[in-house]
Amino acid sequence: MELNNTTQMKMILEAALLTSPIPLSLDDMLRLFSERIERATLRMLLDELKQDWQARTPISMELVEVASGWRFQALPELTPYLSRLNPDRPHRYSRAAMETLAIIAYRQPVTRGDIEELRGVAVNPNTMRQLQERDWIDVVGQRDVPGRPSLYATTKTFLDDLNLKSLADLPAMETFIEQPFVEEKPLVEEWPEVTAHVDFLDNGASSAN
Amino acid sequence: MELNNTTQMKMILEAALLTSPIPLSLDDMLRLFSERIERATLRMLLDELKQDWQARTPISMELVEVASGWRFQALPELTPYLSRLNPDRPHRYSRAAMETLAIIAYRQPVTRGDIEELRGVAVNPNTMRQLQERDWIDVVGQRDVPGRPSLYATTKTFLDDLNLKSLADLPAMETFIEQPFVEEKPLVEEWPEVTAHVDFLDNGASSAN
Amino acid sequence: MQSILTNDKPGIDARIHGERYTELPRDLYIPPDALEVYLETFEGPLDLLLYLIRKHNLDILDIPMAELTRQYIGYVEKMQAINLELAADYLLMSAMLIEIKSRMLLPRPTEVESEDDPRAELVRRLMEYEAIKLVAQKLDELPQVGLDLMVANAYFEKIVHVQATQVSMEDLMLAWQNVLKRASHFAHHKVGMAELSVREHMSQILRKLKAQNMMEFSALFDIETDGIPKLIVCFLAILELAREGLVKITQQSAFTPVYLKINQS
Repeated sequence: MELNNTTQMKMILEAALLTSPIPLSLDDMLRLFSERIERATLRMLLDELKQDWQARTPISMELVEVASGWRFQALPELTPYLSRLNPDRPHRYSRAAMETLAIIAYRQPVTRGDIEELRGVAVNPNTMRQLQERDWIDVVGQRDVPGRPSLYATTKTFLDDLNLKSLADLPAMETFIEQPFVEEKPLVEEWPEVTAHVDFLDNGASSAN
Repeated sequence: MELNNTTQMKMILEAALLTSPIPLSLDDMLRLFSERIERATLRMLLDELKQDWQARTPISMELVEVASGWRFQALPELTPYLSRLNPDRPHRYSRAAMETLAIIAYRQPVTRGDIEELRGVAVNPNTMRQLQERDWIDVVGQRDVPGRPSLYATTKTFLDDLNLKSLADLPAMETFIEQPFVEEKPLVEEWPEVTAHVDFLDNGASSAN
Repeated sequence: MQSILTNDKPGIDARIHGERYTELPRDLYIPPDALEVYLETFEGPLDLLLYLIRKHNLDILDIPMAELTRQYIGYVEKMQAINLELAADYLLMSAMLIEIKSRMLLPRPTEVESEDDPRAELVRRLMEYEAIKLVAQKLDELPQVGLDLMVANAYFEKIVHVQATQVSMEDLMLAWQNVLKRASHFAHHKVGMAELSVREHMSQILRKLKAQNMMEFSALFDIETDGIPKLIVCFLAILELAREGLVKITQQSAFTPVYLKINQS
């Protein structure tokens, strides 16, 4: 290929910039050409190349100058699409979110108050929003008490995503009873007695406040 | 951005292909769009995109289909310029490695024993490791004979890296033909392999002193 | 013995007895000390045999075994003096060549079939090896990504939150365990497995009522497909909903249809 005109030099620059995983400095780019080129000429070529790409409609990539040099990058508007190709490691829900989800799954329909009472801490509104955005929980009604709080339940999507046919396929709670953390074996079967005990503890705690 | 027309879809494809360091399969590309797209539509868009780039003058990059999908690559004519940027490029493989690779490519799946029988010499374990690390060959099973030796085959990466769509695109294997004798060119090219042997000579020299 | 070889750049830069070689000699006549250097350039005995066949213009389909064997053993003997380890593969081939040669000397039966030619196996191997050798050169000539081909690798700013969070059954169980554990200290709630399917049906019934505002009691049951246990669970769910004040159950008069609606009061 003869480098007899600027168009061809721009094409070499374009190919170099599109194939480089790191920004190219002016010095890098000067090395591309066998003949000596002024830095001013190179800058001019880069500006032209930048404008050529801006002139395309619609635009997919833009030539930008960053700290260490020049690079082509996808338009920020395209990032959401491109990110679908390489999903980063899936996130895990926080323990709080998982516990909230577990309570809704096993105790539905429940209000936020129910969840807070069970977990002993306030529910982060973000957690509820997160689970609703995922379409794993939704509001199925209001409890008929003052304030008419929303009742939450799990959705079909939740079952689908966990590969369950129905809530009955959730692990049975009985399997937890044998766990070492449970001191009283009849935790579930004789719950009312435990409740009384909890009441006592709660009273103690609240009187201590 | 609204995906209301094919132009915009092409731009998303273009950005995805220009930013991906590995070829994108049709399945990868279907994931780019939120709405369902037919594979035929996608193929049509890719063909259009390919033609759009071919229509540019002069051309810097081309859209090609290789074994594991589609990718943009710089025109081969530009490589001499672009390689000035990275003087430390990967080395070519030794003749021993290339012969081993050829046997695996043309006779796959094969065991190390098969390769040794064909070449008449023991296979250097480093050669196999080298080719595996490059992700050009891998183990696809074991032959059902005593010792259950591993069966090797070439990978999609091997085809991608040689710009091939399938094994059928490999150069045809010729049967023995009477060729005029030429001084073995590889004698010189393969010189670096002597290195190990030089050590031996040096040792001999020093022990002789 | 003084042999220093350097090969920090492609090509030859060898010093043998103080003499510098930058190029291989035209012929395979080699100073004895450097012989192994050249033999190293052969990819084994088959490669050396092919070289000899080509070099001396021998007909591969009618190899003069005496000539080839003599040539071959000549090289191997020189090599043997220097590098026994390398010679092992080559020695095996020497033995094979001698064996073929001697078999050819034996008087043959009158009707000799070509398949019985003692050279057949050697010829087959040589031909197969040469085919591989040639195709390996062709492979090496193909353009390679990174060497001859540069692939696009431009930049885009990756964002992270697109991928949905993953939850496994185990995660959920673990979370529920924690809740139960803590509930034993805090909660007033009755937590029991028996209620689960009742609770599931409560959610389902609420959903149906939300969508349809008011439903006839019997419409909530799928009598034909639901088994008895499911019907009972469904009925219990309705009772529980009523008890918790979530639904209202109405009936105009005796024996008229019973209606359910969400309690809006």
